[in-house]
Amino acid sequence: MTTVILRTITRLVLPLGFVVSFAFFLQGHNLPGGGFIAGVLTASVVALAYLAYGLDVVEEDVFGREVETAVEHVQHGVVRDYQTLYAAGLAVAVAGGLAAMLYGYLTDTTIPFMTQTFRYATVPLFGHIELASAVVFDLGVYAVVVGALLTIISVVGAE
Amino acid sequence: MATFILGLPYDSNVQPTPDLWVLLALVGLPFAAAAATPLVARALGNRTAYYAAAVAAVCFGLVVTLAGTHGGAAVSWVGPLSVSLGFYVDGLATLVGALASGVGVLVFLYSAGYMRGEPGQPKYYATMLAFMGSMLGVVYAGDLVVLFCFWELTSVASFLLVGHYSDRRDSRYAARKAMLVTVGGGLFMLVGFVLLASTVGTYSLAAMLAEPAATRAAVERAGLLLPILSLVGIGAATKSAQVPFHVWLPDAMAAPTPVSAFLHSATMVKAGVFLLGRVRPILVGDHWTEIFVALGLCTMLVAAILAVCASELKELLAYSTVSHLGLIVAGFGFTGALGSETAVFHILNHAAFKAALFLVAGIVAHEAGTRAFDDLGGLRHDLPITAAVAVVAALGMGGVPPFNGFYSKELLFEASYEFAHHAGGLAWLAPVVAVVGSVFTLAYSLRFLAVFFGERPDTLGHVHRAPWSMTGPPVALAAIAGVIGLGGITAALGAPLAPVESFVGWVVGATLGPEAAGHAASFHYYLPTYVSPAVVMSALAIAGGIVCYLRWRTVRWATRGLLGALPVLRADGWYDGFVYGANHASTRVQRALWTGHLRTYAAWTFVGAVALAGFGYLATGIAVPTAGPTLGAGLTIILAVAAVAAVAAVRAPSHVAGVMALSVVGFAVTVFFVLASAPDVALTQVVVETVTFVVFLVILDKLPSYYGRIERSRAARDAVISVLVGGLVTVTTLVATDASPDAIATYFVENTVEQAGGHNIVNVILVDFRGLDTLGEISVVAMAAVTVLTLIVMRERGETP
Amino acid sequence: MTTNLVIAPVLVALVTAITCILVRFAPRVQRTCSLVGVVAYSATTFALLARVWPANTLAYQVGNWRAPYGITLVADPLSGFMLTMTAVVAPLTLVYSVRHLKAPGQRVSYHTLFHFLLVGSTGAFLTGDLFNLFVWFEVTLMASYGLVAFYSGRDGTLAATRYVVLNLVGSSLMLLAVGGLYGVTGTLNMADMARWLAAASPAEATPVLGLSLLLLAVFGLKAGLVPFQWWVPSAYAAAPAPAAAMLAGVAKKVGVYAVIRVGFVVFAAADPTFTLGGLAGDLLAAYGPVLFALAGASILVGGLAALDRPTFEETLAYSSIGQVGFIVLPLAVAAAVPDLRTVGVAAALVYALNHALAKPLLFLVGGLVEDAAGTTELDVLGGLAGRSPTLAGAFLVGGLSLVGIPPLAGFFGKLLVFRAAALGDATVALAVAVAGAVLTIAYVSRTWNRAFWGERTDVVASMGALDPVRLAVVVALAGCIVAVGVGFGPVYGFAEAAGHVATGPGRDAYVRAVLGGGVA
Amino acid sequence: MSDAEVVLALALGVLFTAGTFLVLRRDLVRVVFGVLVLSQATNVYLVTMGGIGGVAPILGHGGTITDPLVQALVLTAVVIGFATTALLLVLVYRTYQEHGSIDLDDIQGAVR
Repeated sequence: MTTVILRTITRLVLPLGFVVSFAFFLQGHNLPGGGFIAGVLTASVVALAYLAYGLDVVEEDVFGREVETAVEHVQHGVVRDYQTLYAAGLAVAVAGGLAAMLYGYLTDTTIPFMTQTFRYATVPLFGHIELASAVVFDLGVYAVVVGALLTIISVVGAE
Repeated sequence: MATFILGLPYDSNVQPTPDLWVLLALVGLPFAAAAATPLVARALGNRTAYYAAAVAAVCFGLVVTLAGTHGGAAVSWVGPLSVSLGFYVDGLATLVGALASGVGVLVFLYSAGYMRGEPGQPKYYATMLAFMGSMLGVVYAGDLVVLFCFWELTSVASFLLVGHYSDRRDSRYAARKAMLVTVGGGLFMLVGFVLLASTVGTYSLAAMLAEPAATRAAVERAGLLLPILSLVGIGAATKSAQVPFHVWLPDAMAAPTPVSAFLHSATMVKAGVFLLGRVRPILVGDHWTEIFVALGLCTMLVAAILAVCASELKELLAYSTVSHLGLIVAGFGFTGALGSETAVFHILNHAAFKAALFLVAGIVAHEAGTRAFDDLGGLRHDLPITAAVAVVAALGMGGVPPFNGFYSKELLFEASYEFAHHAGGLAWLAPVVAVVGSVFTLAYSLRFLAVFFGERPDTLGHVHRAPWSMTGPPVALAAIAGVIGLGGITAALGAPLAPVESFVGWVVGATLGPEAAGHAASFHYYLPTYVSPAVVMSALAIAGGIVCYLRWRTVRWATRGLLGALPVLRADGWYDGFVYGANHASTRVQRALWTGHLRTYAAWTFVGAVALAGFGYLATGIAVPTAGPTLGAGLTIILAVAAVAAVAAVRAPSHVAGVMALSVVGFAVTVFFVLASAPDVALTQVVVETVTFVVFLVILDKLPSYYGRIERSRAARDAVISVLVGGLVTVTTLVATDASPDAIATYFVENTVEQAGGHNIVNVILVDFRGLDTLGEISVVAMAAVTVLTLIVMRERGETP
Repeated sequence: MTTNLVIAPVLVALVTAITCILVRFAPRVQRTCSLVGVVAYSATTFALLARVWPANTLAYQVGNWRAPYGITLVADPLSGFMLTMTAVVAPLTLVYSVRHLKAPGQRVSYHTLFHFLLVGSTGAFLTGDLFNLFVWFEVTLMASYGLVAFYSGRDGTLAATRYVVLNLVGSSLMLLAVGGLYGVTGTLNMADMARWLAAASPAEATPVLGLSLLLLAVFGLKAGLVPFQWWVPSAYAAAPAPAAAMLAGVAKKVGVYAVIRVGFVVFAAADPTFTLGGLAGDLLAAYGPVLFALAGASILVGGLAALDRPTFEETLAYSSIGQVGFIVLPLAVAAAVPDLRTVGVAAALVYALNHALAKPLLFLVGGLVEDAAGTTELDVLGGLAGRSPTLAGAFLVGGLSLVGIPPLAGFFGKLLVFRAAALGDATVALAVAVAGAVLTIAYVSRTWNRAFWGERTDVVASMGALDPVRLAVVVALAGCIVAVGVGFGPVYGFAEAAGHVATGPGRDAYVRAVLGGGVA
Repeated sequence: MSDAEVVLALALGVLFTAGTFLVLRRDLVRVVFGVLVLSQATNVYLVTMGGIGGVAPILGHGGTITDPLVQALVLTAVVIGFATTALLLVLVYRTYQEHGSIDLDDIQGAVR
């Protein structure tokens, strides 16, 4: 019975959670939020799905894989992808910082690591919006948090 | 050397300065040769000894070429510290350098026979060569650091050589003992050197020796004379096995006999007395005399008694070496030329007769298969040449005229008599002790000789003739000893042995303090033809020695009884006591501190931090500000909630209750952040709290529900520590909130929008102003995941370190 | 003058760490990446060193935000010295690791953690910001947790748990101190804080000493000084041998470095006429007795405890506590006697260099023995010298360097420690140093006697062949120790240049380089 | 900002006292409780280092803005603490698996 309720709630919360975390991510530069909070929210929502359906079910139904132990999760299962996710997040964060340096080399100036910039652009429908390079970094933060948290939760959950 | 062979008087003004390259070659060659030894040994096998002997011979040649020179030569090493790779040549260096290389040649030749067929020869010869290089380095060092360098290397070489038979427990014990005593003593010496150098402003020994009076004055001004004297003295005493550091030398006899002959009689142990001679011009004075005369004579007597008690050849020789080193130390201790003459001449004499005797002992042990006195006797028939060598050398050791040891001992008597005559009072003990020591010396010398005479025990099997490679070197040494002895007779007849006198005079000149500098180069020795106090003392010593030998059993019974009553004389106790005591203390300290309980460790960490910070606050005498409450009601209430919940967590009867209490703390803290206008922090706090507690509950589910009952005494102790920490935090908060600096924060408020294009300043700081912090932070998050994975994956592997 | 070279070592290590996760399913590629990465790390470090040598201070404003608002990285001789040390030890240790650890362990995390350890220590050596220092500490620690817990067995889990708990306490204390310092001085930038202190009135600056000493306690925890030394033995014994080598050789030095950088560069800047309650001299003078107590206790406790340990690596771990005491002892003298600041810091650095070379060497020797013989129990070892003279020779070099036998690196370490104490008339410090040195002789000779000499035991007799690559690494470290000692002239010049940051003019140069002519 | 915050200081004192007392327990779970309390208290402390009483540091809302820097620092500290705590929890679990107990007095490693 509890499972049914939980699954129902999960179905409701899952999309909502993604939307909220997306909003938090986007507004971070101007309002409370940012990559970290968005990341934790996303991870929590997915964790909720695990709680409702179980890790193995997610593996089987969503990814069509057969995994049992924690180690198998690490090697073949979704944890493998989470690991890639946080590594990629780190890579994005560093790459964003390196881009400035690279731009410096191309233009023959010295621009330090992680120098950010921003532009205001006018986009149809949205009007006057701001494009900040720091968002790339924040995206990296988001990916790291989601990947790392889900890794830990999956591993603990699989025990 | 040509100067001495021609018998010309020494004159420092005409001496050229030494060539740096020759010195570098002299010191470097043995090390290079040592490095090449493994390869050479592969080609030469048992004949490696001749290679080593050749190297030593080349070194001896270089020593001879340097003998006509005087002064320093240096190349910069560590400029800012005024440390240079400096060398210094004078008489003393030449004497001990000639011993190191000359005895080296003979010992290597002897090794050809002694070590034949033994395993580990490459290691043996390499270490011996390295030792010779180190010894030459010590001798020719013109810089305190260089001297110390080679000094410690001789100790290391000695460690490796004493432990040559590393399978044997006694060898390992002896090696470690030698290392602990000599290297440990070296450290004291280093401190002395550092003090000396800091006072004088340079590590250059050559510079100090060029101006001994000024150096000494500087040291005295700094009030460091006695400390430096004592520290350097400890270095010398440990190396030269002076009482009470003589414990290591007898045990070091576990080394192969050539090692004993080379390191532990002729050279390494001479490094200590060499050092005294080296610094004597700078440091000699009243303190000097008190310390070293007492030390030397005490050692001479104690070790002579111990030698009488010895039951085998090498043990006897070891104690005898200690005793003679004591004689040399005492000689250097006396102020003035006479003391120096005693010491220098005895260094030479002792090297000749003692190395010869060790080699004799080696031959006996090698050919007869035993070194115990009780099993030996009448060997003159089996080993006639060896017996002849033993006679010359042992009588020299015993101080019987006209053998070489007699003359230096005569000088000691003369010096001690003059000293006593001059100082009076307790100083009269000096000649008395010298004579008593000499009595025992002659007694044990005769006992050593007895091995070759008298009845041949039946138990003794067939004794081989030793090969020439083994008899040759002691014969050479005995010949030198013999010639020096004969020189005394010819001198009495008006034809002194000029080269020896001139050479010794040169050496003595190098060890004189500024006040006695005029005496240089006028050294003479001869068989006395008239009665003087020294002659009377000699006569007493010889008569006493003969009587003692004739009453050997009684004497030995008495000395052994004395030793039984005063085991402190052997002094092994302090060393073993130190080692076992330290081991014991080690275990106790480790057990007492590392209890294995995390709370002990945490308690100390807390207490340490509180102590440090508290000390800081007290030292500056901060006034703890106590303004009235400024927080609004909301914040006050929410803080109270947090505090109460935290206390509830402490008192929680179960884990789950604890988690609930903690979540209240977390909730209160969140509200606090909201009220304190920190929306980002509050949001983060909420999500982090939630996830943490979910994980916590999942984990708790797998753990046993343990409700620790807290002992009253422990609770009280922990409460005290906790309150201390809480107090520290309270004080810190008060002083930190009391200040109102111009914080850099205003910059962010003013510049965020224009410069970084964001309105949420906190987020802009995180991703832009202080993005590097965030990069580190996400690295930590990623690593946490990596580590959690490691914990799980590696568990499955069951891999142990 | 800005050059991206300043941050390059951090980035190289970071990129390598990330790459090692991404390519983890291709072990061969991963190994290659890791090795190439560490070589690149050393190359960039040496390139940076060339720019810093002999006395340059390069400030690097990350994100192009001028100090004190952004985070500043600073490369000067002091950080250069620590980085060079790391750049020598890290590649050798990694080469050793590749042969030492089994393939799955390497794949799952070892390389990543190794490079993150480099990221953390390098960041800590370079940063000019107090809170950023906290972050790099945490990076270093997190990597260390992973390495200590690596084998995930009985010892690893317990050691890591203790290590984590103690360091979480440490982190709280550090934030307490850093936050307090921000509250009092209004800045986090070290140069800016030094500037503030130089201008502050005694009344304003009074809380700084307590806060700075709280910080010192945290640094003491990282460095493993008594009474914060508890985690050391079990952590080092549980970690894989090459990881222990890195922890003892590099990570521990981060704590010592922080004492020098924060204590001598920042807090010593306070007005010298500032008189404390009972103590004369500047703010740093109060560090004198404190550092002396910590160092002296470490030397004695560590040295004594190391004396009778049953295994090779336990002896080394306890010895580490004592050796760090030797590093800190001259700092105590330097703190107490303003004239000796350069001398004392230089002495500490030289000793740190010695320990950074000798201790990894010894841990790696232990690892080889463990791997070949299956144990490092001194009771069941014996006759190793006959089994492998090369290994024995390398151990002897490392051990004798710890003892302080010339002409090895350790000799100059001891000489300078003695010298600093002698110049400072610190008789008790001299006595403690000598006592500690005697204890060092005792435990080194004991280990040698029991493991390398003696009859060859069954365990040793049945030992497999020693891996030539790992043996070569050990020999290379021994070579470094000899080279540092024989060619000590330039090494000391470097250490002295690094020590200059602790003096007035040196500090001014640092502040100027960071803040650019005193604007702020 | 220039007045010492007595109430805050006392509350933090209590929180640290409680946290310390918990860290000194033999029950590993309580030790984790203690560490958590300490880090919560540290975060509260850190936020107040910039002073209390301004408006949230989001521009465009007017008023005196409270110190944003300390909030950024706290965020970093919270995340790092969070990651470390997560690891610690898994370590506690693994320690229990290896040693069969969470009573620190029972658990003994090879090296103490």
